[in-house]
Amino acid sequence: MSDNGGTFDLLILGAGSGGYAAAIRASELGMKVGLIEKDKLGGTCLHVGCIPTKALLHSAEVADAARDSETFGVKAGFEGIDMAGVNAYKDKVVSRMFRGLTGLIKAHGITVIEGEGKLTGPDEVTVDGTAYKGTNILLATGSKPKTLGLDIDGEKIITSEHALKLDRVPKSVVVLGGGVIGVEFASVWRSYGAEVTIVEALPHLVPVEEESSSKLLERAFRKRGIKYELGTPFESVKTTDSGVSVTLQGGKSLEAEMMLVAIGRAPVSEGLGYEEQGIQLERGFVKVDENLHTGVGNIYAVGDLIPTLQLAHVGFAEGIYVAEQLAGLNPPAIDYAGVPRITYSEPEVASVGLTSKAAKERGYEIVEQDYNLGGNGKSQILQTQGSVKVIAQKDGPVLGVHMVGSRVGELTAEAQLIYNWEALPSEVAQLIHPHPTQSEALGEAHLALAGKPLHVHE
Amino acid sequence: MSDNGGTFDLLILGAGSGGYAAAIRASELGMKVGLIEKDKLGGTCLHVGCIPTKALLHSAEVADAARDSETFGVKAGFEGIDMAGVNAYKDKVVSRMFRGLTGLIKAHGITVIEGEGKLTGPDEVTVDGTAYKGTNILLATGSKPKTLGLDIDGEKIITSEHALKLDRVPKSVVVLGGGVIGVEFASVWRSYGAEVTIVEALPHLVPVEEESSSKLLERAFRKRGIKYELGTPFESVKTTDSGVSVTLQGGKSLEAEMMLVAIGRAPVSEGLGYEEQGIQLERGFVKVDENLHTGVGNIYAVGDLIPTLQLAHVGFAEGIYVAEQLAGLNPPAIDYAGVPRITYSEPEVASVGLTSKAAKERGYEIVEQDYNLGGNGKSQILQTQGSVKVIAQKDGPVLGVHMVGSRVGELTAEAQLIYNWEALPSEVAQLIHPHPTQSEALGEAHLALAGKPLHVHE
Amino acid sequence: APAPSPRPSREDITPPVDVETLSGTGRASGTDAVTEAYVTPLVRKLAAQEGVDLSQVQGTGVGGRIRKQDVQEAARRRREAPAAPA
Ligand SMILES: Cc1cc2nc3c(=O)[nH]c(=O)nc-3n(C[C@H](O)[C@H](O)[C@H](O)COP(=O)(O)OP(=O)(O)OC[C@H]3O[C@@H](n4cnc5c(N)ncnc54)[C@H](O)[C@@H]3O)c2cc1C
Ligand SMILES: Cc1cc2nc3c(=O)[nH]c(=O)nc-3n(C[C@H](O)[C@H](O)[C@H](O)COP(=O)(O)OP(=O)(O)OC[C@H]3O[C@@H](n4cnc5c(N)ncnc54)[C@H](O)[C@@H]3O)c2cc1C
Repeated sequence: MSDNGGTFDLLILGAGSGGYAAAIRASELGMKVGLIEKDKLGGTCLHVGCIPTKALLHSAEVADAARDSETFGVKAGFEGIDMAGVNAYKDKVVSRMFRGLTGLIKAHGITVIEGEGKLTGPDEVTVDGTAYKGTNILLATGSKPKTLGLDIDGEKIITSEHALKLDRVPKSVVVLGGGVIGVEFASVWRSYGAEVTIVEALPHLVPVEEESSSKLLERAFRKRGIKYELGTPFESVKTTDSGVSVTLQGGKSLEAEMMLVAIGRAPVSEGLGYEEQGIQLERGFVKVDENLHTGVGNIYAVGDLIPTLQLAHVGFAEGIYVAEQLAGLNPPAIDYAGVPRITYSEPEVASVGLTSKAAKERGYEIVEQDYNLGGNGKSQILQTQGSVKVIAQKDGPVLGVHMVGSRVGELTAEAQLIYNWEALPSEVAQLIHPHPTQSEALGEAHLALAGKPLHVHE
Repeated sequence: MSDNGGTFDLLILGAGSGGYAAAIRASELGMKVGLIEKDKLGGTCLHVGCIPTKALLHSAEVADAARDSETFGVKAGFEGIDMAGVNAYKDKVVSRMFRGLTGLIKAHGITVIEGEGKLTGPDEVTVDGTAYKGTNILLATGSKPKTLGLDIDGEKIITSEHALKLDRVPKSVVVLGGGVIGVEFASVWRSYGAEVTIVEALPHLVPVEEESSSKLLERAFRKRGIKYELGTPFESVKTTDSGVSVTLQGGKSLEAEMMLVAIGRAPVSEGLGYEEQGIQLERGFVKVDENLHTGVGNIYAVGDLIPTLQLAHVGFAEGIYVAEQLAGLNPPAIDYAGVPRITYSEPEVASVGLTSKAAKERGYEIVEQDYNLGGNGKSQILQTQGSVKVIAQKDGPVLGVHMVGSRVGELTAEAQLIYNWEALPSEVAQLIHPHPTQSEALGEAHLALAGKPLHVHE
Repeated sequence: APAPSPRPSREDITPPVDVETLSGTGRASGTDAVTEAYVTPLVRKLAAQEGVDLSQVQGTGVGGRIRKQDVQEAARRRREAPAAPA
């Protein structure tokens, strides 16, 4: 018999973005919350995801600024990267955020249960022999890198987790996968001085984005000297004395010091008792209904574990949704198309809403305005290229916003309101954006769609 | 008798932000437009205002990045500023934007009349002896630096126009005036390595901003080694062999290589025939009614010439308003409180809507949430400090947003929608912001105001 | 678990005031009548939900702008108005 760990209103397995957001919101709503975590509060995003990668990307931005300083009249020689310094900076940011989160969880009176949990009943999770009961249970065990059965040695063939701990800048890297994670690391390493080749089986980098965005990113990467092999699937890799030799379908081979495997992330759902309790999995993902309910007892699931967008803020939103749902607040369903997506490479790629392809598939008659950042003063000052494309329903609201350029990620905040509040181009056009900002490009696109272009070249 | 230059539906005097925006919109609406300019299309903002100053500020950002590169693990020595390089970069950006604007004006079929114009009748402007008739006339002659009768020699006692043309970084500068322009130049010069002291008669820097924003800027400037004398009016300045000696009321004196006079901008309304045609001036500003009509004939006025916010995007909005008004479109009045204001110093100060003081004066019962950027991951990555303060009516919409921190200016785009669309905190809180971005700080403040804080430390 | 209230879909919302013509070319074609009364998307949605005809609402915001309160007030008055005689 296992020990009795007590009963919680909400018992959460996994303290990543999804799990801890649910814990915080549930505790605010008066629930007694147990939060089980085998590693560190904060999960992937805080420790080996969003935060450390964005720290590397900022170091990369600083390196680029130093390298290009002459363009701006600044005398500063770029002399190289000090990986120990980069890692110290990155770790400092992570531990600061980690301390903050730990304090927050404590301040909310959430019971943190350390250890590896397993679902042992429809209302029970067992951790190290102690059984905890939950009136409601939330599964939030997240995801881990997919490896395609490759022999990840952590030295020459690595995943993002190893990439975040490198003590040197590789001379050359093959990045397997042209999605968000692959593209971000390619961007970092290139700024650090490495030779980088991305291998992507689909015909474009960041293939889920608007095609014009992918093309703009490809053009920018080409200028930066980042190579890519598109539409050519990977076949095999073998380690050599000096690194790796990668073979693509068709026979082409690439040599490099290491290969990063960034072909997606798989849910962590095996061996945790999920299926034993009757929970259905699909390709490893926990299946849920629109209320994020698994169909078993009072068991819910959120985050990377379920087949929705694998983003930290989706985890937050889903965690909050479940907590509010349990409290009877009847929260509105999450509109996943309205979630902002950002690839933090140089240049950034960002979007909200539908691509033109998806909009057409849904039967909309659409109008588009693609505003080139060449006409945007602030973007010229930053010397960045790209565009802001706005897609609207003919005589109707904005359906999608797609952007490429340095720092455009922050512009998704406005785009998120426009899309989710179903604004008409004319309603946005009425508000003249502050000058000179990059947000003006968004303003100009809406002005043009509203039939009153200001700084728009035909 | 003067020559006859023809008749226009709309004849515009001055081709700055206000004038050229009106010209573009009016031509779109089918009017025949004449645009009179004695200098260059684009006016103050493009040639000696917004654009060149923001180029300097970006050079300054690059210099700071190089100087602090070690913090981020980047080896790059900062060796100084090459003012010739800075100016080449700045001029390149300006001339690119200028070419673009010139092309735009041409593409719209607007007649550009080069020369100095004078209002010679209620429907007439004379330029170099040629009289042009306008069914409607728009005055948009803008503004120039106020000098308090000081002897501006362009060497030791200078205005922003001279500051933009310096061929060297001064060793030390006294900046007279702690408003937007003074603070921006102080920030640039400090980044370039100068000793800077700001003299401001009011008790705070950027005194029209929320007091907490002023205080955060002051703290940041103190850390950066920018000195300031607040609440101490300037008394006199005399030039010395080595520069200037500035005396403050109370007797304190400051020595520096030069003094920048940045105490505000006065309208350009003298000697242009305005008063002769019956147009009323007040402290030099052209008085207009809520339709921006001067009360004389069909004469309107926009931009820095009238006593509204002296901002380029206000000029754009007013120019568009007049054009639409003339076309009978009955455009909605401009809500000036809803215009974004950005000071592009390091750190930036940005706001939209009412200050807490103004909100209380208007009789609102308010609630506030001040979100410290210490809790914001992306701001930690940028290593910037500051906050995002949101003010809402109790149980009502957001009334004001006030921000301090690197790069927060771009966040006003979202804040502008929130304020102008009278969103409730709960309506914003429903949309989880992308992670990790600075916009999350805005999201967190709204979550907290909506009673559902996520990453908020009490 | 209680079923969440359905989120109104885009299809459910027919913009009641926007008769603007989008050309997609960046050029105005026809009247930009939306400028007759600036309505924010949040007000427009509320009016659609409450079944309020915005052309009948007197705005109290800046420049006569229609605010949420005005729509709520119009909805309240409509509810309280005596039923029209049959
Ligand atoms: C390199 C990289 C960069 C990324 N960048 C971004 C970005 O910039 N923006 C963004 O939005 N998203 C980003 N993501 C995605 C983001 O990290 C995830 O979407 C997010 O972390 C998912 O949260 P989660 O709570 O579902 O899972 P996780 O964060 O993976 O958390 C799951 C937690 O459960 C714990 N756990 C698992 N099994 C057990 C068990 N049996 N017992 C106890 N505890 C257990 C784990 O230790 C972990 O802490 C990135 C991901 C990666 C890998
Ligand atoms: C240093 C500085 C930085 C600034 N930064 C910003 C910023 O970042 N963001 C922002 O929004 N605003 C900024 N501003 C303010 C902005 O530049 C002004 O608000 C804007 O230029 C006003 O536009 P305007 O059309 O009213 O006047 P102006 O731009 O001044 O244009 C007036 C035009 O009229 C012409 N003119 C005058 N008299 C005659 C005549 N008799 N005949 C023919 N032509 C004539 C002038 O040559 C000029 O081209 C800044 C200003 C300065 C000085």
